[in-house]
Amino acid sequence: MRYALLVQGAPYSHQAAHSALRFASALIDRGHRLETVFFYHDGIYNAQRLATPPQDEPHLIEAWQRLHHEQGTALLVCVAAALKRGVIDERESQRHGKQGHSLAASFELTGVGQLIEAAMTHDRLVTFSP
Amino acid sequence: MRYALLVQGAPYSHQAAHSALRFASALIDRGHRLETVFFYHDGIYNAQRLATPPQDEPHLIEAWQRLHHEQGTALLVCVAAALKRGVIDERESQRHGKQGHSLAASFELTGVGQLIEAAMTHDRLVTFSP
Amino acid sequence: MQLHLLNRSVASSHVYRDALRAMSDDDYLLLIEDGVYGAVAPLVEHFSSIAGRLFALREDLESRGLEGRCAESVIVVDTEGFVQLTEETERTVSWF
Amino acid sequence: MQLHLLNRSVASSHVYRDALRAMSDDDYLLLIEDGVYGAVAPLVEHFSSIAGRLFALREDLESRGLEGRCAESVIVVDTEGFVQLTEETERTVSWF
Amino acid sequence: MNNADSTTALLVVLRHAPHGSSWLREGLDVALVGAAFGQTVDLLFLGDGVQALIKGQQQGPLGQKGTHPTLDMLAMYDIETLLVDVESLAQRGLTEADLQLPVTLITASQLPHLFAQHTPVFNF
Amino acid sequence: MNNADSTTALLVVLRHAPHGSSWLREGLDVALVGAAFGQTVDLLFLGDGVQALIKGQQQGPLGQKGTHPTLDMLAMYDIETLLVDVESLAQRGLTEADLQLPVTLITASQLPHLFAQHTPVFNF
Repeated sequence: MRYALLVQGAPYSHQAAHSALRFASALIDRGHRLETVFFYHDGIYNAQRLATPPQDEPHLIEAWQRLHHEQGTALLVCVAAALKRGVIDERESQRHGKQGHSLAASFELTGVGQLIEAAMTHDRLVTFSP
Repeated sequence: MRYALLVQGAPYSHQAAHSALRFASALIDRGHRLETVFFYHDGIYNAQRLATPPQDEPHLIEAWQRLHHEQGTALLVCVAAALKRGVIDERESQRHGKQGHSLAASFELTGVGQLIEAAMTHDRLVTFSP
Repeated sequence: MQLHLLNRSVASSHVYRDALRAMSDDDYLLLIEDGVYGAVAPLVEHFSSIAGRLFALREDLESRGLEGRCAESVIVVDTEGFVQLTEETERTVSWF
Repeated sequence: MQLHLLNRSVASSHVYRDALRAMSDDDYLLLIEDGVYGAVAPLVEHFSSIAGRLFALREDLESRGLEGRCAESVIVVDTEGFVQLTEETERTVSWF
Repeated sequence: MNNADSTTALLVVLRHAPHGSSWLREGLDVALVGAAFGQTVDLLFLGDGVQALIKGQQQGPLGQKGTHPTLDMLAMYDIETLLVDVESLAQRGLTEADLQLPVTLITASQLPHLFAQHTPVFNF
Repeated sequence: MNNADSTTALLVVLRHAPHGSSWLREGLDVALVGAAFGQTVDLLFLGDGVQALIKGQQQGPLGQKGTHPTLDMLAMYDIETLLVDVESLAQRGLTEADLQLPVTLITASQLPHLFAQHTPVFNF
């Protein structure tokens, strides 16, 4: 089946990202496809480029990026939720006259419409919240 | 009296930062000094350099910076809480082999010891949490 | 003498119980943010044990459309009054 | 038929009540994260109305030291079993 | 309705109060965008979410935007079904007369059916 | 005690369970740093916080660190007063025998005094 996940918790603050990543791995092991992860609310902090966790803790941002590279999972970040929270890409940064960017590679800013579409077109949508 | 605030909520996600800023303004109006604001837990996201709120919403990061400029308030960000959440300054960025920084001007990374000291040396410590 | 702050609605979070259990007989409780929903009947009954020492923040009542609904037993203060309460008490404890 | 997920402890949050009220007679409830504290007596009694349809996630029980304390009425599944539950049900609803 | 072809409507459940957090605002955004995409959207106000409908709300401190103006825009987006849980109202001492908009009251026995008949359900 | 001169001790109240959020971890960090700075630190486990003491905890998913190893280090930091609210234990079906470390049980009538005698109080 085709799965989408909705992640709404900040990494390192709540267990939502941990739970979602573990679920992602298990669904892939069962032969399903994880097509889309949508990050909303504080979940957008999962796309924070400069996250520097202690060495003895899992690097959650890199775990998402591995999913993207190995499974082709789209990592979609709600642009409205992300901009006000300061997670922005090079294009938005220039558009707003800022220097530099904070969105990690493999993540893309997109609208809430993509969440609606994911809910409509995937077989399953599972939400992990703080 | 000398006040310190402890802010633990992410801006634009919870009211903690709004409440703290309003409280800050009122205590100054009453003739007190706001010497220190310590950002911990998700409060460290208040120091997110690239925050781009909609034009019709308050710019909370700039409101903190104004306090720093006008009142000399120290804006202290817990380094351990901030690093894992990706809010880092130029020095930490280089030390960890990263490019760029995400800590807003006027904020400084510091240890939890500064919170203990603030609690001991100020007349009042008021906490705003999510 | 301490000022306790509560920012959660009694209708959805149990934390108000721990706040009440931690309070001394002369401590104050100030409802702020979503805590102010507890200043309205019938929810305000959960605070009957601290009558006369229960406060609610005016700005948070107003923004939520509760100013006219606040129970008479609740002492309404604005943010300046909130600062005053922190002056009069030795210490503030936040419950969330 | 739906799978409901609950990640809050019944001891501190009322949200489990709304989850139970929203459930149909054949829906499942899976306790995850801090929700698994509700799989232990006496808190598990709050779920007596859905006996046979109450699940708890093994990994979250284990990490919290609850594996041996989980009530017998609770069906323990690992994350693979969690995925299976999402396969068998039409839709997942998360309560937090 | 925009999308009479669709067999099911999208349900957005709003369970958080205004101002205290951004959950309510972000939930409403999902509803508005869903409607803009041509989906039929029903809103259910449950638990603290019913407080979103209280009359006479204002901006928060520092000009923090409320959600009450957004509620007034729902009809423009063809979001006309505002479902309100009766029990959540009663627990908070509220009646229909206290609410900013006309609503459809939902009793406990209708609640499970609501969740069962909508796809997808977004729970905020 | 490190700081016998100090008239009051610092109280860190831990009210959150392990793993689900970082509150417990970050609260413990404040306690450890306070102790390292020479303050006398008392810990109070209240509400869901008492679950931090349950025996037999492990790492979380993906190697998420628990807080149970930190608890074992408290004595090294001269944090020896672990206060536990009896009512919070009872509500969760726990007794002293279920806990990882020896503790001091606190009854309801002692709770207000605890908060009144410590400065500062950090409530996590």
